[in-house]
Amino acid sequence: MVDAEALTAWVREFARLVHEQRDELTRLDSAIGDADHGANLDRGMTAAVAALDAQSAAGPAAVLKTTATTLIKTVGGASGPLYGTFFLRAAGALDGVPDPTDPAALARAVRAGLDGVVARGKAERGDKTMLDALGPACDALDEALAAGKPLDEALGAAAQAAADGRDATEPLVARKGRASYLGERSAGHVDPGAASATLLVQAAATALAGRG
Amino acid sequence: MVDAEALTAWVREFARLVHEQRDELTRLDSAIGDADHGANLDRGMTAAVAALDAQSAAGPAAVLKTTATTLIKTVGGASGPLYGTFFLRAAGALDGVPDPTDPAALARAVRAGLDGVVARGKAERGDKTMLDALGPACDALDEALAAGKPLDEALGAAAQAAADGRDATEPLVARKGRASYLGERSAGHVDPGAASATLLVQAAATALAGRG
Amino acid sequence: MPVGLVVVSHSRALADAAVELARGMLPGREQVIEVAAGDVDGGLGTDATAIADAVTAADSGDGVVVLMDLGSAVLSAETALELLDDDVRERVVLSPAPLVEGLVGAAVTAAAGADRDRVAAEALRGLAPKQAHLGG
Amino acid sequence: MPVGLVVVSHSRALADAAVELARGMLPGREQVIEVAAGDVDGGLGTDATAIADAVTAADSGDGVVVLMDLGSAVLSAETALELLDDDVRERVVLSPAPLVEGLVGAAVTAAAGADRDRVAAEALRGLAPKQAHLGG
Ligand SMILES: Nc1ncnc2c1ncn2[C@@H]1O[C@H](COP(=O)(O)OP(=O)(O)O)[C@@H](O)[C@H]1O
Ligand SMILES: Nc1ncnc2c1ncn2[C@@H]1O[C@H](COP(=O)(O)OP(=O)(O)O)[C@@H](O)[C@H]1O
Ligand SMILES: [Mg+2]
Ligand SMILES: [Mg+2]
Ligand SMILES: [Mg+2]
Ligand SMILES: [Mg+2]
Repeated sequence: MVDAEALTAWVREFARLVHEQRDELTRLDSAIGDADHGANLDRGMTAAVAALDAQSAAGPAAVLKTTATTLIKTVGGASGPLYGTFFLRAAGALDGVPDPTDPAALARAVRAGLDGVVARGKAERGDKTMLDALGPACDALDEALAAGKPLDEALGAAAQAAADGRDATEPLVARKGRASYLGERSAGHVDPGAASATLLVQAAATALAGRG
Repeated sequence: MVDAEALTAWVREFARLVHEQRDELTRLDSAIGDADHGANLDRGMTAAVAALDAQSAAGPAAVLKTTATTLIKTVGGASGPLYGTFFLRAAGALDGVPDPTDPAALARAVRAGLDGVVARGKAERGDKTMLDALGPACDALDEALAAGKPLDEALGAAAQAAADGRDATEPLVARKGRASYLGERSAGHVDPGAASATLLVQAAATALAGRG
Repeated sequence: MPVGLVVVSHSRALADAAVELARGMLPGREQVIEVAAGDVDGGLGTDATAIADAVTAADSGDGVVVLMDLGSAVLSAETALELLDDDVRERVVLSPAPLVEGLVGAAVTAAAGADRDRVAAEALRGLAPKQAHLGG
Repeated sequence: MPVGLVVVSHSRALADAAVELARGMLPGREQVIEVAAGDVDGGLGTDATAIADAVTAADSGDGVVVLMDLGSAVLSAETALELLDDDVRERVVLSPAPLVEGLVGAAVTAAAGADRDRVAAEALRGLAPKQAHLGG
């Protein structure tokens, strides 16, 4: 059952991974950006966890909404409005749904979040952004659930798809965000947002395991 | 004889008039600009006089060159590079001339200065700028000298032409400089630069009187 | 009531200096120019909730023109619109004008009482004098 | 040697903040960015002699791209060229690009070793990402 507690666990696990990978994310951003992605997202996710801790018992949508508004406020860089919009739209998709704890509802929420990232950032897959990890992850989740796979397995497939998508950003030329200023010189480096988006999906696989 | 001493007297008299009219120039600039023209030009001309005082005996071109570089450095606003270019080009026109003290040489120098203001500011007459006073003044000076008038009389005519040109800026819509941001709303006010340019020509009429 | 302006920048110092420059064009005149700049810690960054607050403060009912520096400032401004009520949101224009040059033109035009579309159009013309002069 | 950049503004605070923003795009990379901003007293204004000095300091032989805010900054920059030697002058481009947005693009491009014309072209493209995103 993907309830508020499960979603909170997901957010916490994402925060933990971001904190652990903070220097690596910043290192990636120093090659093709402004060397702040790890610091940005660690600040944002630490604040999100604190906001959830301070919040009294809330429904699934509220957990994601609090995460969204905290990220929007505290991240500072492009990943703030982008992850913020992801969680905001995901929260919207859970709101008022008869059974928000159903795995299919989670998949729809994640898809709505992805669509939000696209609407906000106007990137396409292949532009060397977080979308290159998030997009394939969403597709893999949907496919696995459609094929009747349990949530655990579906999230595992999504995490693998995210990691593959992240790795595939390395040879790409950035067409969105700061890295796009580098033109051809952005090739040869993994996109920091694709790396953090992979952590987001891995966190779901870990935190939501056994909740399907 | 319009020698270095006479030109120094001209610069001093201009500085005196600017200082006297400082508040009026600023008042004009507050209507259609940023309320600093009097302060800008007073600072610049005070510095120019100080620079001339500090300079040991110099030729006519050097007097104008020192005035130019001091204005360029100290005025701060658009009138700095414009009056700076006026004096720089005027200095250039006197440089190496067989008899720089001849009234015709003065007229050529002033014309070169005017051309410099046009080259720098790319304004045309009627754009509601200092050109609307300086241009007619130059024309009047040339005409009077060509008609065989003495320098005194020619400079008097130039001063009158400048004042008329200044007054005629009132109904105009500004097409150059800060005032142009106001569009139609710039009409109904005298241009501050046309007012200070009139002081420049009046200063010549006063300081060079009896030197022809 | 005149159109309000909001300056969104990664840098608080940049936004404040741009506002000072624009206010120099308005001696003795009033104009609402709100700033939303810097991240929560005062470093380089943008904060959509601060932008939403600035828009709300700048809005007197006749609309708001928002100027942004670049990149995530634009994403944050769009996100800020998502946080605002529908009726406020539809009075807001996010302008792709050059931040500094556009702000000066927008400020002069807004202070003269022009409507939102004219203020936004003037912001977009921000580079025109420079381009005309340099022939670029 | 990379192309040098010069930022000319009425406001020292504005120029310094714009440079800080641009340098944020260059973690660990070097780039010459000189500032000539403010009047002699530190107030709002420009000083052609300071601009000439900044251009001289920024020039390593491969040229300089100068970005200006507006109005008299452009006139002062042109006057500065008049104060420079002919050989330096012909290596200098006065760019009509948007100050902040153009500087960021120019800085990234110059730091990557592009020649003067490419740096100037990138400065001119400064608004492109914002316009593409906002559809302006
Ligand atoms: N328009 C966009 N669409 C999708 N993702 C984007 C976009 N712009 C930037 N990103 C992502 O954001 C990441 C950078 O985030 P961050 O470093 O926190 O922001 P900033 O670039 O403002 O410093 C990039 O690696 C990329 O994945
Ligand atoms: N392009 C130009 N050509 C000729 N004169 C100009 C031009 N731009 C401005 N001026 C003159 O400069 C005057 C303003 O000078 P000042 O107030 O010292 O500069 P700023 O406008 O930079 O504050 C105007 O009144 C106008 O006469
Ligand atoms: Mg970054
Ligand atoms: Mg950043
Ligand atoms: Mg002025
Ligand atoms: Mg001024």
